[in-house]
Amino acid sequence: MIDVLLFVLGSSLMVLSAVLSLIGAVGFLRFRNFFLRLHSATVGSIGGGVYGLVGLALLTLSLDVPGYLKYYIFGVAIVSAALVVFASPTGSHILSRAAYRSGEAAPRPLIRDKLKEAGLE
Amino acid sequence: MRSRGALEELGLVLSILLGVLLTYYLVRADVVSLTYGNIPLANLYLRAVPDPSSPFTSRSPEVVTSVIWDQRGYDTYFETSVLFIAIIGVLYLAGLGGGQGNSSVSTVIPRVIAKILFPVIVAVSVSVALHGHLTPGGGFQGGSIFAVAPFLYLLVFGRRMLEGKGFRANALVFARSLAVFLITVVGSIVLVVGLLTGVPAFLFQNQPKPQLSPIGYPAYVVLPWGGIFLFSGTLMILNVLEFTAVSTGFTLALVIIDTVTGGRE
Amino acid sequence: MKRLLVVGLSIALVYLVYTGTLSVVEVLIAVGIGLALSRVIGVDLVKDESKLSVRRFFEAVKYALKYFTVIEYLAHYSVVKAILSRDPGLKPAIVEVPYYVNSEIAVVTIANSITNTPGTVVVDVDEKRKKFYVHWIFAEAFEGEEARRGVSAEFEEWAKKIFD
Amino acid sequence: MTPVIILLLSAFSAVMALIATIKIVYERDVLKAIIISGVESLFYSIILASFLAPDLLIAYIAVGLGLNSAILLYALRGGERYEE
Amino acid sequence: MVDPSLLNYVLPVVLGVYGLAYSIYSIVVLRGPTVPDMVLALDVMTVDLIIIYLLIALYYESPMLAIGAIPLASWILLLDFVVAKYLLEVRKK
Amino acid sequence: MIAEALFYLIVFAVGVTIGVSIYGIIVRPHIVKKLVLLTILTDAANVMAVLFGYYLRAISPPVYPGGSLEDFAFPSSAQLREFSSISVDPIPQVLIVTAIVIGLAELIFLSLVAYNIGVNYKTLMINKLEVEEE
Repeated sequence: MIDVLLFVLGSSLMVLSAVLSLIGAVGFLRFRNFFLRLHSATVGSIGGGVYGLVGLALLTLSLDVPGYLKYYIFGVAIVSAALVVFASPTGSHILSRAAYRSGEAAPRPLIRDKLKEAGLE
Repeated sequence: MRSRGALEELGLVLSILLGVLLTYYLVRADVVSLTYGNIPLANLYLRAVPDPSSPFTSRSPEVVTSVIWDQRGYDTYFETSVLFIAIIGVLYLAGLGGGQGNSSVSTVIPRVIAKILFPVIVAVSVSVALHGHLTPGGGFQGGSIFAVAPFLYLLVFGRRMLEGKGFRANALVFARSLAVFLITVVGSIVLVVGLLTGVPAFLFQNQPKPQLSPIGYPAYVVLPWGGIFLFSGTLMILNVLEFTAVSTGFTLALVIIDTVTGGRE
Repeated sequence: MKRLLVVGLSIALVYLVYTGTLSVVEVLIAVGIGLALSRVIGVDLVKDESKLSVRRFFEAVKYALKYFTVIEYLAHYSVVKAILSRDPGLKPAIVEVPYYVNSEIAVVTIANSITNTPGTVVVDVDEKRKKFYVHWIFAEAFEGEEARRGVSAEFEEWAKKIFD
Repeated sequence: MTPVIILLLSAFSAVMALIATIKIVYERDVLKAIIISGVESLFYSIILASFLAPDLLIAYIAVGLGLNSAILLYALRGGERYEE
Repeated sequence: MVDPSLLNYVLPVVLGVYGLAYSIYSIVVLRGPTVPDMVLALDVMTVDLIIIYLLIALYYESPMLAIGAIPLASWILLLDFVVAKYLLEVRKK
Repeated sequence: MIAEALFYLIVFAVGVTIGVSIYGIIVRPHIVKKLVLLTILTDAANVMAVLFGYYLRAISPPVYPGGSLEDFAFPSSAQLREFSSISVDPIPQVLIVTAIVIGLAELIFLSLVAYNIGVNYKTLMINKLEVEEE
């Protein structure tokens, strides 16, 4: 019984997450500026990545396959979900900082810029 | 995009034509084919390498790594030497010295995250290298994964921190040379023993060969608490040595390149 | 000593998960590698040994559960609505958010929590004056306590409980 | 039997790799060319995964995505970024 | 225990949608007007690629194909760091 | 049928990639771009060699799968025959691992050479180099 529950939960998480990943991709096409795209990238990597990995782990745990395959994919999915949670925001942060400071991509539609007012260069 | 001359257009067309011809002959001569199975040579390797009763066995389920270190061991040794010589060349071109230690991408966030990621990468790379004879991977793959960890520290903290952790240039050169030397020793020790005792043996020989040579490395040890520990003769030893050589070599190359290109103002 | 064991065993756990087997030799190798690595860089990871306690660990688990269900759901909902609607109604601004925690890892926890919720991204950190500069897509306030209430107040509460 | 959807994914990746190569040849900004070559190694790594070569896959993600791009970017510091 | 043949209903759908997202991201990478855009799309593409690896491994029922997932996840940020370093330091000259 | 068409499409795309990257190496003047295209040429050739070893019935990588360590150490002959009928060809993969190592070594060396050219001659373009030397 609990297996069926896990299977349904895992597969619905995966489908939800795949749709979120698609929405993130659409956001990339719709937003016109790098600093706006950062947010849709977060949708793509957290909503589309971490939830999908957790769902995949739950789904694998419920299957009737040999143990080494099951627990291996479960462990790999959980550990890589944790790594994505640590690594992906750091990458976004350091990239946006470099883009702002080097002037490679200017945050054009902006109603107020406290960073410029602070004069932190 | 600037306008292209007629000659360049012709060149592009010719190169695409080259690709098309290549594909056509590969498909025509059945080099790439979906319907046939493996060629006999592939079947020979796939059946003989994991099979303990075969004369060409290496007692390892991983066909790729065992072909690399057993059946073509001599070749792989020289390929490692090519990497060694390339890094010596880099050292010669660079001339160590100069270069300031600090880094520009370092706020508090990458500093902490790099510290968290470093042990994960090292653990993964050691696992890849140690199980090269059981699962996909091996010395080279593990070494190139390992090189990412010091590179991360190099990017975030600069060269000083890396030197504080023990990754000094002299130590790296020493470890690398020692590993390459030990690969030679491991490869030739069976030959030396054979010469001394008067039985025939080969360079980079792993398991004993039934009609040709009666000596060789053992394939596994029986553990005192039951069960066996399979290390497939030379395969695991050579993987560990290659892991040392490649990881220190890449770290050295990255440190040198960072020093040379970062030191100029 | 406690630091050595905790860091070493967690590295050994990662090693065992990646290897995928659980024989005696593997466990021995894993513990050996974990202890050796934790001797080299354990000092970097855990500065203050007295903070390693079970209570803080359970607080972290509680925070992770709440973060990945409630907070992420709300943030994703607003950004997905903005992506899919015809007129997004964005008010992007870079706002100044102060923080009041001391340890490095607490700062990083807050910053990564901010970046991981869609809608807010930490662009820069001023470590001397203790300020985050956050690109906020639905900006309501620009500085001081109001901005902090909108962006990071809850994360900071949890980070204080877990790491400070 | 290999599922068709995996082959479809690999075929898409191969075609995108071809397009990326053509774009690299006509790209003026060499920094962009290096990043596109990183993407290209991602495309090829998906082909390697679906054609059952895990040994190469693991060497490839380390070398192609991590080290190659980094080394080329270091080399680019010696001179100008744009190609005339 | 759930019968693995049920996967035949779930996996093609998930793999298809992820493949679609992956293809849109790859088009964005090739098109993206500025350098940071391209690197950002590459990051998200990498996350998608991790899931696709695991799904392929589940499809073939061979754990060896999942071996690339953790290394790939642990240097999503490497290219970001390198490009950021280049942008910040070359501008200074 | 669909599978075969897709497979030949992959072979065609990789083959044309080889041709285009050779064209780029010859025509483009920037040294670093030449190096980028050189890595792409290597990658495409490697992938092409992996395609040689593939066939449609293959579902296993060239690693003998076993549940426990005893299975790894002592496989029977019948199991091996079955394994060799579902595994892909290992020989191209063996050759490619060697090729990747040598390619990386050569890239490290050449990139430092390119950097030194850029520092000493103040440019990385081949055509401007020739003008300066006259």
